[in-house]
Amino acid sequence: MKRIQIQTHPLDPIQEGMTFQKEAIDCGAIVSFTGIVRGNDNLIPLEYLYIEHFPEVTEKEIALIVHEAYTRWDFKNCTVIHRVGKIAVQEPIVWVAVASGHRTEAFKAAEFIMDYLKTDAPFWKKEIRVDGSSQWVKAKNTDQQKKQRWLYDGK
Amino acid sequence: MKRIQIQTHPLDPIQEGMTFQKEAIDCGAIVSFTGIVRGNDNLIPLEYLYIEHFPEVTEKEIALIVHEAYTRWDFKNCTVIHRVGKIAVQEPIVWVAVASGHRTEAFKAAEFIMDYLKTDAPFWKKEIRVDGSSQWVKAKNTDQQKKQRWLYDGK
Amino acid sequence: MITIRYFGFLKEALGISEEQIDAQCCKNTAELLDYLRNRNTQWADVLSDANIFKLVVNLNVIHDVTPISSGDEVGILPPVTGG
Amino acid sequence: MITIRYFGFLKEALGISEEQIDAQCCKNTAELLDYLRNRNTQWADVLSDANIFKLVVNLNVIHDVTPISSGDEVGILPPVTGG
Repeated sequence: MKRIQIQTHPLDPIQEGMTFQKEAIDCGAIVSFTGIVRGNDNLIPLEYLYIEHFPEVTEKEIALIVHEAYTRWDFKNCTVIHRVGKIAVQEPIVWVAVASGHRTEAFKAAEFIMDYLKTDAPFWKKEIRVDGSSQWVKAKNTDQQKKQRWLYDGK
Repeated sequence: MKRIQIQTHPLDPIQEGMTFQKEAIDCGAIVSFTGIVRGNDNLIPLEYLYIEHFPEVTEKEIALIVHEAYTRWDFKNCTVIHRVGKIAVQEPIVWVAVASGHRTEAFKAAEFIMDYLKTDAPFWKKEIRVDGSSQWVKAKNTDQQKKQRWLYDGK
Repeated sequence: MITIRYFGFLKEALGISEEQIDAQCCKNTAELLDYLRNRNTQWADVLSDANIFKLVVNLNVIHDVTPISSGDEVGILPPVTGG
Repeated sequence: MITIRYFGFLKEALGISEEQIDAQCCKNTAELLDYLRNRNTQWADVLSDANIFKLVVNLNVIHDVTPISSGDEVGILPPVTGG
Protein backbone atom coordinates (compact mmCIF):
# COMPACT_ATOMS: atom_id res chain seq x y z
CA MET A 1 0.00 0.00 0.00
CA LYS A 2 1.41 3.35 -1.07
CA ARG A 3 0.17 6.70 0.12
CA ILE A 4 1.44 10.09 -1.04
CA GLN A 5 0.03 13.26 0.44
CA ILE A 6 0.80 16.96 0.12
CA GLN A 7 -0.86 19.06 2.78
CA THR A 8 -0.97 22.60 4.13
CA HIS A 9 -2.17 21.58 7.61
CA PRO A 10 0.32 20.49 10.28
CA LEU A 11 1.99 17.14 9.83
CA ASP A 12 1.79 14.86 12.86
CA PRO A 13 4.37 12.05 12.65
CA ILE A 14 2.98 10.46 15.82
CA GLN A 15 -0.55 10.16 14.44
CA GLU A 16 0.76 9.05 11.04
CA GLY A 17 3.05 6.52 12.71
CA MET A 18 0.14 5.02 14.59
CA THR A 19 -1.88 4.54 11.40
CA PHE A 20 1.14 3.23 9.52
CA GLN A 21 2.06 0.69 12.21
CA LYS A 22 -1.51 -0.58 12.37
CA GLU A 23 -1.52 -1.23 8.62
CA ALA A 24 1.91 -2.90 8.49
CA ILE A 25 0.56 -6.42 8.81
CA ASP A 26 3.18 -9.21 8.50
CA CYS A 27 6.02 -6.69 8.30
CA GLY A 28 9.05 -7.23 10.51
CA ALA A 29 10.52 -3.78 10.03
CA ILE A 30 9.32 -0.20 9.92
CA VAL A 31 11.67 2.70 9.22
CA SER A 32 10.39 6.23 9.45
CA PHE A 33 12.01 9.55 8.70
CA THR A 34 10.85 12.90 10.05
CA GLY A 35 12.29 16.10 8.59
CA ILE A 36 11.95 19.10 10.90
CA VAL A 37 12.44 22.82 10.17
CA ARG A 38 15.71 23.99 11.74
CA GLY A 39 15.84 27.55 13.00
CA ASN A 40 19.52 28.33 13.28
CA ASP A 41 21.23 27.27 10.07
CA ASN A 42 22.05 30.88 9.17
CA LEU A 43 23.31 33.98 10.94
CA ILE A 44 19.84 35.46 11.19
CA PRO A 45 17.43 32.98 12.79
CA LEU A 46 14.56 31.64 10.72
CA GLU A 47 11.01 32.64 11.52
CA TYR A 48 9.33 30.19 9.17
CA LEU A 49 9.64 28.41 5.84
CA TYR A 50 7.30 28.93 2.95
CA ILE A 51 7.08 25.96 0.62
CA GLU A 52 5.67 26.08 -2.87
CA HIS A 53 4.93 23.04 -4.99
CA PHE A 54 3.37 22.12 -8.33
CA PRO A 55 0.04 20.42 -7.57
CA GLU A 56 -0.49 17.10 -9.41
CA VAL A 57 3.06 17.13 -10.79
CA THR A 58 4.63 16.86 -7.34
CA GLU A 59 2.45 13.88 -6.43
CA LYS A 60 3.30 12.17 -9.72
CA GLU A 61 7.03 12.72 -9.29
CA ILE A 62 6.96 11.29 -5.76
CA ALA A 63 4.98 8.30 -7.02
CA LEU A 64 7.76 7.69 -9.58
CA ILE A 65 10.40 7.82 -6.83
CA VAL A 66 8.47 5.38 -4.64
CA HIS A 67 8.01 3.10 -7.63
CA GLU A 68 11.72 3.22 -8.44
CA ALA A 69 12.49 2.30 -4.80
CA TYR A 70 10.02 -0.55 -5.11
CA THR A 71 11.81 -1.99 -8.15
CA ARG A 72 15.00 -2.12 -6.06
CA TRP A 73 13.80 -3.32 -2.65
CA ASP A 74 10.95 -5.50 -1.58
CA PHE A 75 8.70 -3.54 0.76
CA LYS A 76 5.02 -3.66 1.52
CA ASN A 77 3.80 -0.27 2.71
CA CYS A 78 5.09 3.22 2.07
CA THR A 79 3.77 6.62 3.05
CA VAL A 80 5.21 9.97 1.99
CA ILE A 81 3.71 13.16 3.42
CA HIS A 82 5.08 16.59 2.62
CA ARG A 83 3.79 19.82 4.04
CA VAL A 84 3.57 22.99 1.94
CA GLY A 85 2.77 26.63 2.67
CA LYS A 86 3.94 28.33 5.86
CA ILE A 87 5.83 26.04 8.28
CA ALA A 88 7.21 27.30 11.58
CA VAL A 89 10.59 26.41 13.06
CA GLN A 90 10.54 23.02 14.84
CA GLU A 91 7.53 21.81 12.86
CA PRO A 92 7.77 18.63 10.75
CA ILE A 93 8.02 19.30 7.04
CA VAL A 94 8.26 15.78 5.62
CA TRP A 95 7.52 12.27 6.85
CA VAL A 96 8.47 9.06 5.06
CA ALA A 97 7.77 5.57 6.35
CA VAL A 98 8.52 2.17 4.83
CA ALA A 99 7.41 -1.23 6.13
CA SER A 100 9.02 -4.44 4.91
CA GLY A 101 9.72 -8.01 5.88
CA HIS A 102 13.26 -7.33 7.00
CA ARG A 103 15.15 -4.26 8.15
CA THR A 104 17.61 -3.60 5.30
CA GLU A 105 14.91 -3.08 2.68
CA ALA A 106 13.06 -0.57 4.87
CA PHE A 107 16.24 1.39 5.69
CA LYS A 108 17.43 1.53 2.08
CA ALA A 109 14.05 2.38 0.56
CA ALA A 110 13.35 5.16 3.10
CA GLU A 111 16.76 6.75 2.58
CA PHE A 112 16.51 6.39 -1.20
CA ILE A 113 13.07 8.03 -1.26
CA MET A 114 14.31 10.93 0.86
CA ASP A 115 17.44 11.43 -1.28
CA TYR A 116 15.42 11.48 -4.49
CA LEU A 117 12.63 13.58 -3.02
CA LYS A 118 15.24 16.21 -2.21
CA THR A 119 16.54 16.39 -5.78
CA ASP A 120 13.56 15.43 -7.94
CA ALA A 121 10.24 16.43 -6.36
CA PRO A 122 9.00 19.91 -7.33
CA PHE A 123 9.08 21.75 -4.00
CA TRP A 124 10.66 25.16 -3.49
CA LYS A 125 11.64 26.49 -0.10
CA LYS A 126 11.75 30.14 0.88
CA GLU A 127 13.26 31.23 4.17
CA ILE A 128 11.59 34.07 6.03
CA ARG A 129 13.91 35.31 8.80
CA VAL A 130 13.13 37.02 12.09
CA ASP A 131 14.38 40.38 10.74
CA GLY A 132 11.80 40.24 7.95
CA SER A 133 14.28 39.42 5.18
CA SER A 134 13.58 36.42 2.98
CA GLN A 135 15.32 34.30 0.36
CA TRP A 136 14.61 31.32 -1.85
CA VAL A 137 16.82 28.42 -0.81
CA LYS A 138 19.46 27.34 -3.35
CA ALA A 139 19.69 23.69 -4.38
CA LYS A 140 22.62 21.92 -2.73
CA ASN A 141 25.33 20.04 -4.58
CA THR A 142 25.58 17.62 -1.66
CA ASP A 143 21.99 16.54 -2.32
CA GLN A 144 22.90 15.74 -5.93
CA GLN A 145 25.86 13.70 -4.71
CA LYS A 146 23.71 11.76 -2.25
CA LYS A 147 21.33 10.93 -5.05
CA GLN A 148 24.11 9.87 -7.41
CA ARG A 149 25.43 7.46 -4.81
CA TRP A 150 22.40 5.26 -5.51
CA LEU A 151 23.50 4.78 -9.13
CA TYR A 152 26.40 2.66 -7.89
CA ASP A 153 25.19 1.56 -4.45
CA GLY A 154 21.96 0.31 -5.95
CA LYS A 155 21.05 -2.09 -3.19
CA MET B 1 21.31 12.34 24.99
CA LYS B 2 21.53 8.57 24.89
CA ARG B 3 19.02 6.19 26.39
CA ILE B 4 19.28 2.39 26.46
CA GLN B 5 16.53 0.31 27.97
CA ILE B 6 15.79 -3.39 28.25
CA GLN B 7 12.24 -4.12 29.35
CA THR B 8 9.81 -6.99 29.82
CA HIS B 9 6.70 -4.84 29.48
CA PRO B 10 5.27 -4.02 26.04
CA LEU B 11 7.22 -1.62 23.86
CA ASP B 12 5.16 1.26 22.47
CA PRO B 13 6.94 2.92 19.52
CA ILE B 14 4.24 5.60 19.32
CA GLN B 15 4.68 6.69 22.93
CA GLU B 16 8.47 6.47 22.65
CA GLY B 17 8.39 8.42 19.39
CA MET B 18 6.43 11.21 21.03
CA THR B 19 8.96 11.56 23.86
CA PHE B 20 11.88 11.31 21.46
CA GLN B 21 10.52 13.95 19.08
CA LYS B 22 9.87 16.34 21.96
CA GLU B 23 13.48 16.04 23.11
CA ALA B 24 15.03 16.40 19.65
CA ILE B 25 15.56 20.16 19.92
CA ASP B 26 17.43 21.75 16.98
CA CYS B 27 17.52 18.48 15.07
CA GLY B 28 16.46 18.49 11.44
CA ALA B 29 16.15 14.73 11.09
CA ILE B 30 14.74 11.83 13.08
CA VAL B 31 15.04 8.24 11.87
CA SER B 32 13.33 5.49 13.80
CA PHE B 33 13.35 1.74 13.37
CA THR B 34 10.72 -0.61 14.76
CA GLY B 35 11.35 -4.35 14.71
CA ILE B 36 8.19 -6.44 14.92
CA VAL B 37 7.73 -10.17 15.61
CA ARG B 38 6.78 -11.93 12.38
CA GLY B 39 4.48 -14.92 12.65
CA ASN B 40 4.92 -16.79 9.39
CA ASP B 41 8.62 -17.16 8.68
CA ASN B 42 8.44 -20.92 9.13
CA LEU B 43 6.15 -23.73 8.09
CA ILE B 44 4.54 -23.89 11.51
CA PRO B 45 3.30 -20.44 12.55
CA LEU B 46 4.86 -18.78 15.55
CA GLU B 47 2.90 -18.34 18.74
CA TYR B 48 5.40 -16.12 20.51
CA LEU B 49 9.09 -15.38 20.96
CA TYR B 50 10.93 -15.78 24.20
CA ILE B 51 13.98 -13.55 24.50
CA GLU B 52 16.72 -14.04 27.02
CA HIS B 53 19.48 -11.53 27.70
CA PHE B 54 22.41 -11.01 30.06
CA PRO B 55 21.43 -8.15 32.40
CA GLU B 56 24.06 -5.41 32.74
CA VAL B 57 26.22 -6.93 30.01
CA THR B 58 23.58 -6.35 27.31
CA GLU B 59 23.18 -2.70 28.27
CA LYS B 60 26.96 -2.22 28.25
CA GLU B 61 27.35 -3.83 24.85
CA ILE B 62 24.59 -1.67 23.35
CA ALA B 63 26.22 1.43 24.87
CA LEU B 64 29.45 0.47 23.07
CA ILE B 65 27.60 0.13 19.77
CA VAL B 66 25.92 3.52 20.19
CA HIS B 67 29.26 5.03 21.10
CA GLU B 68 30.91 3.53 18.03
CA ALA B 69 28.13 4.98 15.87
CA TYR B 70 28.70 8.32 17.55
CA THR B 71 32.38 8.34 16.62
CA ARG B 72 31.35 7.89 12.97
CA TRP B 73 28.34 10.21 12.61
CA ASP B 74 27.38 13.39 14.30
CA PHE B 75 24.02 12.90 16.01
CA LYS B 76 22.40 14.40 19.05
CA ASN B 77 19.90 12.00 20.56
CA CYS B 78 19.68 8.23 20.44
CA THR B 79 17.31 5.79 22.11
CA VAL B 80 17.54 1.99 21.95
CA ILE B 81 14.80 -0.07 23.58
CA HIS B 82 14.74 -3.86 23.42
CA ARG B 83 12.06 -6.03 24.87
CA VAL B 84 12.85 -9.37 26.54
CA GLY B 85 10.79 -12.27 27.88
CA LYS B 86 7.64 -13.42 26.11
CA ILE B 87 6.68 -11.39 23.02
CA ALA B 88 3.62 -12.20 20.93
CA VAL B 89 3.45 -12.14 17.14
CA GLN B 90 2.95 -8.61 15.76
CA GLU B 91 4.37 -6.99 18.89
CA PRO B 92 7.38 -4.66 18.66
CA ILE B 93 10.60 -6.25 19.87
CA VAL B 94 13.12 -3.45 19.32
CA TRP B 95 12.97 0.30 18.73
CA VAL B 96 15.90 2.49 17.71
CA ALA B 97 15.70 6.23 17.09
CA VAL B 98 18.39 8.71 16.13
CA ALA B 99 18.04 12.50 15.87
CA SER B 100 20.63 14.61 14.07
CA GLY B 101 21.10 17.89 12.26
CA HIS B 102 20.77 16.35 8.80
CA ARG B 103 19.21 13.19 7.41
CA THR B 104 22.20 11.11 6.33
CA GLU B 105 23.72 10.89 9.81
CA ALA B 106 20.42 9.73 11.32
CA PHE B 107 19.86 7.10 8.62
CA LYS B 108 23.39 5.72 8.81
CA ALA B 109 23.62 5.69 12.61
CA ALA B 110 20.23 3.98 13.04
CA GLU B 111 21.04 1.28 10.49
CA PHE B 112 24.53 0.78 11.94
CA ILE B 113 23.16 0.40 15.46
CA MET B 114 20.60 -2.16 14.30
CA ASP B 115 23.18 -4.14 12.31
CA TYR B 116 25.57 -4.30 15.26
CA LEU B 117 22.82 -4.94 17.78
CA LYS B 118 21.89 -8.02 15.75
CA THR B 119 25.39 -9.47 15.86
CA ASP B 120 26.91 -8.13 19.09
CA ALA B 121 24.30 -7.57 21.79
CA PRO B 122 23.69 -10.57 24.08
CA PHE B 123 20.08 -11.49 23.27
CA TRP B 124 18.88 -14.99 22.48
CA LYS B 125 15.64 -15.72 20.74
CA LYS B 126 13.56 -18.83 21.18
CA GLU B 127 10.61 -19.54 18.91
CA ILE B 128 7.54 -21.15 20.44
CA ARG B 129 5.23 -22.39 17.70
CA VAL B 130 1.49 -22.90 17.67
CA ASP B 131 1.91 -26.70 17.78
CA GLY B 132 3.83 -26.38 21.06
CA SER B 133 7.25 -27.11 19.56
CA SER B 134 10.06 -24.69 20.25
CA GLN B 135 13.57 -23.95 19.08
CA TRP B 136 16.38 -21.51 19.78
CA VAL B 137 16.97 -19.35 16.72
CA LYS B 138 20.31 -19.85 14.97
CA ALA B 139 22.53 -16.84 14.25
CA LYS B 140 22.37 -15.78 10.59
CA ASN B 141 25.37 -15.39 8.32
CA THR B 142 23.59 -12.56 6.51
CA ASP B 143 23.61 -10.56 9.75
CA GLN B 144 27.38 -10.97 9.98
CA GLN B 145 27.71 -9.80 6.39
CA LYS B 146 25.57 -6.73 7.03
CA LYS B 147 27.78 -5.85 9.95
CA GLN B 148 30.97 -6.36 7.99
CA ARG B 149 29.74 -3.98 5.31
CA TRP B 150 30.34 -1.15 7.80
CA LEU B 151 34.06 -1.94 7.93
CA TYR B 152 34.39 -0.66 4.37
CA ASP B 153 31.33 1.58 4.04
CA GLY B 154 32.28 3.44 7.18
CA LYS B 155 30.34 6.60 6.54
CA MET C 1 -2.48 30.61 -26.70
CA ILE C 2 0.09 28.79 -24.59
CA THR C 3 -0.02 29.18 -20.83
CA ILE C 4 3.33 29.47 -19.07
CA ARG C 5 3.67 28.99 -15.30
CA TYR C 6 6.76 30.02 -13.36
CA PHE C 7 7.70 28.50 -10.01
CA GLY C 8 9.90 29.23 -7.00
CA PHE C 9 12.38 32.08 -7.34
CA LEU C 10 11.67 32.40 -11.09
CA LYS C 11 8.34 34.02 -10.28
CA GLU C 12 9.97 36.77 -8.27
CA ALA C 13 13.04 37.17 -10.46
CA LEU C 14 10.82 37.61 -13.52
CA GLY C 15 8.02 39.42 -11.69
CA ILE C 16 5.40 37.07 -13.13
CA SER C 17 3.79 33.82 -12.07
CA GLU C 18 1.73 33.00 -15.13
CA GLU C 19 1.25 34.38 -18.62
CA GLN C 20 -0.32 33.47 -21.93
CA ILE C 21 1.55 33.88 -25.17
CA ASP C 22 0.61 33.40 -28.78
CA ALA C 23 1.15 29.81 -29.91
CA GLN C 24 2.77 31.15 -33.10
CA CYS C 25 5.90 31.94 -31.09
CA CYS C 26 7.25 28.43 -31.02
CA LYS C 27 6.71 24.90 -32.23
CA ASN C 28 8.32 23.18 -29.26
CA THR C 29 9.73 23.69 -25.77
CA ALA C 30 13.23 24.55 -27.01
CA GLU C 31 11.88 27.33 -29.20
CA LEU C 32 9.74 28.56 -26.33
CA LEU C 33 12.79 28.94 -24.09
CA ASP C 34 14.67 30.77 -26.86
CA TYR C 35 11.68 33.05 -27.33
CA LEU C 36 11.53 33.92 -23.61
CA ARG C 37 15.30 34.39 -23.32
CA ASN C 38 15.25 36.78 -26.24
CA ARG C 39 12.95 39.18 -24.40
CA ASN C 40 15.89 40.92 -22.76
CA THR C 41 19.14 40.16 -20.88
CA GLN C 42 17.31 39.80 -17.57
CA TRP C 43 15.10 37.05 -18.96
CA ALA C 44 18.12 35.42 -20.58
CA ASP C 45 19.96 35.46 -17.25
CA VAL C 46 17.06 34.27 -15.10
CA LEU C 47 16.15 31.51 -17.53
CA SER C 48 19.73 30.27 -17.94
CA ASP C 49 20.18 26.50 -18.10
CA ALA C 50 21.49 26.44 -14.54
CA ASN C 51 18.21 27.93 -13.30
CA ILE C 52 15.95 25.49 -15.11
CA PHE C 53 15.57 22.09 -13.56
CA LYS C 54 12.76 20.70 -15.63
CA LEU C 55 9.93 21.66 -17.92
CA VAL C 56 6.42 20.35 -17.49
CA VAL C 57 3.96 20.16 -20.39
CA ASN C 58 0.31 19.64 -19.46
CA LEU C 59 1.31 18.36 -16.01
CA ASN C 60 3.82 15.86 -17.39
CA VAL C 61 7.50 16.29 -16.69
CA ILE C 62 9.32 16.16 -20.02
CA HIS C 63 12.86 14.94 -20.61
CA ASP C 64 13.29 15.88 -24.27
CA VAL C 65 12.29 18.71 -26.55
CA THR C 66 8.51 18.43 -26.86
CA PRO C 67 6.11 19.92 -29.43
CA ILE C 68 3.65 22.47 -28.07
CA SER C 69 0.59 24.12 -29.54
CA SER C 70 -2.33 26.30 -28.61
CA GLY C 71 -4.05 25.21 -25.38
CA ASP C 72 -0.94 23.65 -23.90
CA GLU C 73 0.37 24.61 -20.50
CA VAL C 74 4.11 24.77 -19.88
CA GLY C 75 5.58 24.89 -16.36
CA ILE C 76 9.12 26.17 -15.89
CA LEU C 77 10.71 24.68 -12.76
CA PRO C 78 13.87 25.98 -11.10
CA PRO C 79 16.07 23.53 -9.15
CA VAL C 80 14.02 21.97 -6.35
CA THR C 81 14.65 22.37 -2.64
CA GLY C 82 12.06 20.31 -0.77
CA GLY C 83 12.32 17.79 2.04
CA MET D 1 34.70 -21.28 43.73
CA ILE D 2 34.07 -19.97 40.27
CA THR D 3 30.49 -19.34 39.14
CA ILE D 4 29.66 -20.29 35.57
CA ARG D 5 26.52 -19.05 33.84
CA TYR D 6 25.19 -20.53 30.61
CA PHE D 7 22.91 -18.62 28.21
CA GLY D 8 20.53 -19.29 25.35
CA PHE D 9 20.53 -22.79 23.89
CA LEU D 10 23.64 -23.76 25.91
CA LYS D 11 21.49 -23.95 29.05
CA GLU D 12 19.16 -26.51 27.52
CA ALA D 13 21.81 -28.42 25.58
CA LEU D 14 23.86 -28.85 28.77
CA GLY D 15 20.87 -29.11 31.09
CA ILE D 16 22.26 -26.48 33.42
CA SER D 17 21.98 -22.70 33.74
CA GLU D 18 24.51 -22.02 36.46
CA GLU D 19 27.08 -23.97 38.44
CA GLN D 20 29.97 -23.46 40.83
CA ILE D 21 33.26 -25.23 40.34
CA ASP D 22 36.46 -25.38 42.34
CA ALA D 23 38.82 -22.55 41.38
CA GLN D 24 41.69 -25.08 41.32
CA CYS D 25 40.40 -26.33 37.97
CA CYS D 26 41.86 -23.55 35.91
CA LYS D 27 43.99 -20.45 35.99
CA ASN D 28 42.31 -18.69 33.09
CA THR D 29 39.35 -18.76 30.73
CA ALA D 30 41.10 -20.99 28.17
CA GLU D 31 41.78 -23.62 30.82
CA LEU D 32 38.22 -23.33 32.05
CA LEU D 33 36.84 -24.13 28.60
CA ASP D 34 39.24 -27.11 28.30
CA TYR D 35 38.11 -28.31 31.70
CA LEU D 36 34.43 -28.16 30.76
CA ARG D 37 34.97 -29.76 27.34
CA ASN D 38 36.80 -32.63 28.98
CA ARG D 39 33.75 -33.61 30.99
CA ASN D 40 32.44 -35.76 28.12
CA THR D 41 31.82 -35.70 24.37
CA GLN D 42 28.47 -33.96 24.78
CA TRP D 43 30.08 -31.07 26.63
CA ALA D 44 32.88 -30.97 24.07
CA ASP D 45 30.33 -30.78 21.25
CA VAL D 46 28.02 -28.23 22.83
CA LEU D 47 30.92 -25.99 23.87
CA SER D 48 32.64 -26.14 20.47
CA ASP D 49 34.15 -22.88 19.23
CA ALA D 50 31.28 -22.39 16.78
CA ASN D 51 28.82 -22.38 19.67
CA ILE D 52 30.68 -19.84 21.79
CA PHE D 53 30.30 -16.23 20.79
CA LYS D 54 31.92 -14.54 23.73
CA LEU D 55 32.96 -15.06 27.33
CA VAL D 56 32.08 -12.61 30.05
CA VAL D 57 34.14 -12.33 33.25
CA ASN D 58 32.52 -10.42 36.10
CA LEU D 59 30.09 -8.75 33.70
CA ASN D 60 32.84 -7.62 31.32
CA VAL D 61 33.01 -9.07 27.83
CA ILE D 62 36.55 -10.35 27.31
CA HIS D 63 38.40 -10.55 24.03
CA ASP D 64 41.52 -12.45 25.14
CA VAL D 65 42.38 -15.24 27.51
CA THR D 66 41.75 -13.80 30.97
CA PRO D 67 42.99 -15.01 34.40
CA ILE D 68 40.26 -16.21 36.75
CA SER D 69 40.26 -17.06 40.44
CA SER D 70 37.89 -17.86 43.27
CA GLY D 71 34.90 -15.51 43.45
CA ASP D 72 34.89 -14.76 39.75
CA GLU D 73 31.82 -15.23 37.60
CA VAL D 74 32.17 -16.45 34.02
CA GLY D 75 29.33 -16.19 31.50
CA ILE D 76 29.38 -18.40 28.41
CA LEU D 77 27.47 -16.80 25.54
CA PRO D 78 26.35 -18.63 22.40
CA PRO D 79 25.97 -16.65 19.13
CA VAL D 80 23.43 -13.89 19.67
CA THR D 81 20.08 -13.54 17.91
CA GLY D 82 18.44 -10.36 19.14
CA GLY D 83 16.76 -7.48 17.36
